[in-house]
Amino acid sequence: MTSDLHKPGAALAAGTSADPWATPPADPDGETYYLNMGPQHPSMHGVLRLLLELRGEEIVKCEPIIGYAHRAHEKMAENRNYMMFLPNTSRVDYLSGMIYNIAYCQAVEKMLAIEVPERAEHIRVIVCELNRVSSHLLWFGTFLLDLGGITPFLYSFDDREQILSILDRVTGSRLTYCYGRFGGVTEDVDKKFLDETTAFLARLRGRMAEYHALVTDNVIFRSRCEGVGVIDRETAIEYGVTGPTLRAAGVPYDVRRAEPYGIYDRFEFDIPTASGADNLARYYVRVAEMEQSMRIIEQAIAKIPDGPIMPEKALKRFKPDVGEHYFAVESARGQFGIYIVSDGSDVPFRIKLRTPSFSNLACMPDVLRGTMVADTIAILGSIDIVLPEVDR
Amino acid sequence: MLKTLSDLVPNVFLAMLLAAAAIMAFATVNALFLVWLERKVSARMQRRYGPTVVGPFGMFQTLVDVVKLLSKQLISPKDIDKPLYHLAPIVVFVPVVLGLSLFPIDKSFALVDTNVGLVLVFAFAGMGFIAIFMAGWGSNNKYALLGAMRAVAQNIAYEIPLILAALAVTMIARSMRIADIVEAQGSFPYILVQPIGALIYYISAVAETNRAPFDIPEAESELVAGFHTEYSGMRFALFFLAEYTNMVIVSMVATSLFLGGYKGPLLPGPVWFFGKVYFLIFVMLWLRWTFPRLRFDQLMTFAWKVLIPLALANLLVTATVLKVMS
Amino acid sequence: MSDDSPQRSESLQRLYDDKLVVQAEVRDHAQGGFHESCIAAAAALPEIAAKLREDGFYLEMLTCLDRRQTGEEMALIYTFNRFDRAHRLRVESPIAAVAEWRGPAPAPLKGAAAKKKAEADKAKAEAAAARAAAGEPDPDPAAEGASIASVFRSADWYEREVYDMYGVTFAGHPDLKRILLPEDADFHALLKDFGRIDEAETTLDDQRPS
Amino acid sequence: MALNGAGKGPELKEAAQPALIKKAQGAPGTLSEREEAQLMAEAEPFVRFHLLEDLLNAARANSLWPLTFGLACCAIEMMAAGAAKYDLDRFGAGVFRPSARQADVMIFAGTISRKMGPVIKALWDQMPSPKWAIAMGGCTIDGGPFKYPNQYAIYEGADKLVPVDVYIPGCPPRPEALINGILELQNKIKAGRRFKPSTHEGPIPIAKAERTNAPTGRKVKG
Repeated sequence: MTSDLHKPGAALAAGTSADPWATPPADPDGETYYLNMGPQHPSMHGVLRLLLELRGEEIVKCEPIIGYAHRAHEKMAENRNYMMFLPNTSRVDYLSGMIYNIAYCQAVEKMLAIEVPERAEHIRVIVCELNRVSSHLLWFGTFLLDLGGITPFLYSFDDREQILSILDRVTGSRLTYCYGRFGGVTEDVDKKFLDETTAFLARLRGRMAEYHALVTDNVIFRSRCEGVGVIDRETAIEYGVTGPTLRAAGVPYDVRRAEPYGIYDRFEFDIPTASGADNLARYYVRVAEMEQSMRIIEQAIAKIPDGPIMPEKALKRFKPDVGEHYFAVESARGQFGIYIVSDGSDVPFRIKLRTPSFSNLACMPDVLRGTMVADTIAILGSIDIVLPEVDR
Repeated sequence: MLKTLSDLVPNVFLAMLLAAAAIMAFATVNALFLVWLERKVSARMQRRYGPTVVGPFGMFQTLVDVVKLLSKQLISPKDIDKPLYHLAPIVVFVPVVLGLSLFPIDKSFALVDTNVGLVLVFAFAGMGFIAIFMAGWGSNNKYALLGAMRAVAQNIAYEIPLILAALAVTMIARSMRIADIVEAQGSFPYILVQPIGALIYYISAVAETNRAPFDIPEAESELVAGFHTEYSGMRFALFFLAEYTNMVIVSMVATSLFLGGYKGPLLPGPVWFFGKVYFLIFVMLWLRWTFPRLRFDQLMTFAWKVLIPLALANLLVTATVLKVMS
Repeated sequence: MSDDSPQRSESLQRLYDDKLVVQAEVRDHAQGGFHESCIAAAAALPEIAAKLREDGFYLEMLTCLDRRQTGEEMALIYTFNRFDRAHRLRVESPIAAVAEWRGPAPAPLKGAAAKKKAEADKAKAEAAAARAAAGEPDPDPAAEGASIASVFRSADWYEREVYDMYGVTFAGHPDLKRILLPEDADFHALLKDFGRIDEAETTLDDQRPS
Repeated sequence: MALNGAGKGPELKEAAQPALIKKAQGAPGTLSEREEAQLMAEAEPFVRFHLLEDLLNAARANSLWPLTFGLACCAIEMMAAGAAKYDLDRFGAGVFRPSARQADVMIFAGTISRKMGPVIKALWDQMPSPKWAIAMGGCTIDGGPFKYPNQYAIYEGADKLVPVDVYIPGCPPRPEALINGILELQNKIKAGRRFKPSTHEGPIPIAKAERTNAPTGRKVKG
């Protein structure tokens, strides 16, 4: 059961794993061949590896091979106390790190029944939704990059930088935020933050019109997206697909509505859905979601009260009661669930991270069958996966 | 009267040597300039600056890149098809250089002048894809092979509308000598007579040069680097050089056939000629940095079901009109 | 097990009536995030999953708990949920220990904690005895899980992950192999006696910046 | 380094480097002056083509094409560094090549898992020399936030797999830091694989950049 592989350098000395390029034997008829896509491939979103069996350019079989970004988050959680796991959370999914970070705080707060001050709740909503917008913007760019359009990628990064610098001022980091604390947030926001956010929303609205002109109405873009990569409701249930990918199949499932957490039940927002279940539908849903996030941010800014951002008594060391808790939030990619089991000590007995990309990626073998190589990239781009989140 | 190099230089070998030197110099300098231009133009379209550090406005950036590529290790992967792999970068470069020599840059000067100039240009252009297929096949890499297969299919498909569009022009000009075609364009360029032909030609030309949105043979996000995935150092640079020179050739053809070549008021011929050529190249860059990439089957559908019928119809209409008018 | 209020959902009641699950209880969602919970034998899982699939559930998560240190069995935790409304159903399935516990014995509890633990254990044992008396014995820990990948294809990867991390095998899985760790790894990473921090030469405190 | 006595020279030079540093700090047990001079002399190539070599090094330094290769979080910052606001292309390092055969520098952007290790070694071998490696972020320096006793999943540092030229701390490092790292690497290349004291004014040194970006009166709570 045990191995010395965990000793530093042992695996290296042993020559590490089996042949990393081992592919199955060729088809005896010579009709199909295997193509090893990844782990280093410009469109594999990091380190995904797809083992494709191709006939010409048509995919006969596809096997995603994951684990190249496995970083032992869950093992680390069992080895350190609740507070010390906090920095890990935003590194699970670095694109919506804030949402994950806050979600973990909220899960632990639920366990300990901690009241969060109103102001902190509003700040959390604002930063989480900003993070969602930035994640969708990055998706927008990389999706177009996968389709071969390079300029939209740089445009969206330009806008994303605005969000990052807004969040950077308050949280101190650009990507891997550790802003949440059990009971509140680390840092209060000032008027400048709110003003900058309002200004950014106005700017982004103007920019969205530009994006629509550049991308949405583009003939080539539409022909690459329409009817490609259909993930319908049945497939979604089969694989537990959530998030924009599910909503593009016409299912209005959003954890913010289904099981409202934080103060999301106080905001007015729609759950955008589309009916096509294809790449274009997912594109529409994400773009519409950015709009809804902006609505939520505006409401939160309008309503944000004055007051403390942490409870009176700050939590240092604590031991939750024996029990188990499941806490779900809507991340930018779908339902992110944290399953915490406590054995009464200050170290979690088990933290299972139910990450949306894991399920969303699992349906690839079904969805990719019969498509072309170029579509593979497009579909993979459209479902928006983050590999370290899949591998944890 | 049109003068060629052999008219100016009596010794034929000296003329050949001079022509080769001139073309090589032009091709290299032009590629250096174009790559820099592309990086600058794309940067400006993308709210960036592009190269700024090396030289004024970063102009020596590509020169530095080439020097670096020259000094890189040349890797020959295992299990390659050696002759094909090693020959491909040279073969890809030869035809584009030959093609360059055929264009009259002024009323009175062209390096080489033949009465089948247009045919030669297309013949040379066709050779480039043999080189790409050699590279793809010889590399023993599946991405390269896929890229090569795409390149060949694409080339065959787009060469037809390209030539059909040019054919309509030769019918009007009643010559295949490029200088004659330019001269035949009198006071107005053929783009006014042949607007559809010009459009078909330009679209096909972009596809011929493997540039986005038709860059599927080297589609970066799909096939890593396509047919030149396994090429390093100067061999890779030669593919790059060929691609950019190819852009110039198709733009020169377009300029000569549709835009009146060196003709233009006030300014001297070469200025007009190169001005038009670089404008067309700029449009190519513009297209590349604006559009996403087509899918392979869409690309083929577009060629066979849209461009070729359209080009045939254009040819038919042109022929009918010419017959009626004569 | 008394059928007291709050009312079980139809789906869970059906499973309970078919004698597929025991300890079918309604939980407070606001408290623990689960709407309902039950315990089932591993072999019954495919049937349960099929029934839930008919009712419109999807497999939300599958994981495993390694409780060998305290002398208990391991357990597979399935959660099912619905898209039309939130309804998180937790199904626990006991699994026999995949290997003998090699780590240290649990630290003895002291004072209030020990008392609390003893009370909880006692209550648990009494409840189990009561259920056994009522003809509803708790399922025995199974030697291996039963794959539900034929019902929910998402289970394919989840089961591979549990196999990878805990070494629990699943009968009927189409292709049970490692998913996250390298294929030649010879350990199961999330077992509590693997890679224990207290066995390491340095402790976390040594690594903290002073 | 083809002209530089291929291979052996640089390693020796780098070996000599720590000794020099120790010497400067007055640490005991360092080399004597004579030994040091001898070592440095051995490290010198047999024949030097100064001008040509400097020219090549300058070209190499100003044309560092990174491999399109992201491992985790840092990859996003690497992308950001290449994108509109930071624009690595200014320094000639913005040409991200997808194929290892055409890349000059491998930027390790993210955690290197045990499963990824062999792949990285293969990629490194595919790159034509001269080639360089930049370890971007804590994970590639020593495991960073994922380092803990008995960590089973990752390599604690990129230098366990390939020789690293420049280390950039941060989790993830800001794009400015990556740019600074690239400039440092340029300095190293220009100086013939040896670090000269930094001469470039740089866009903004990292420390200053962080200071200007940090909110005033920031206190970390909790």
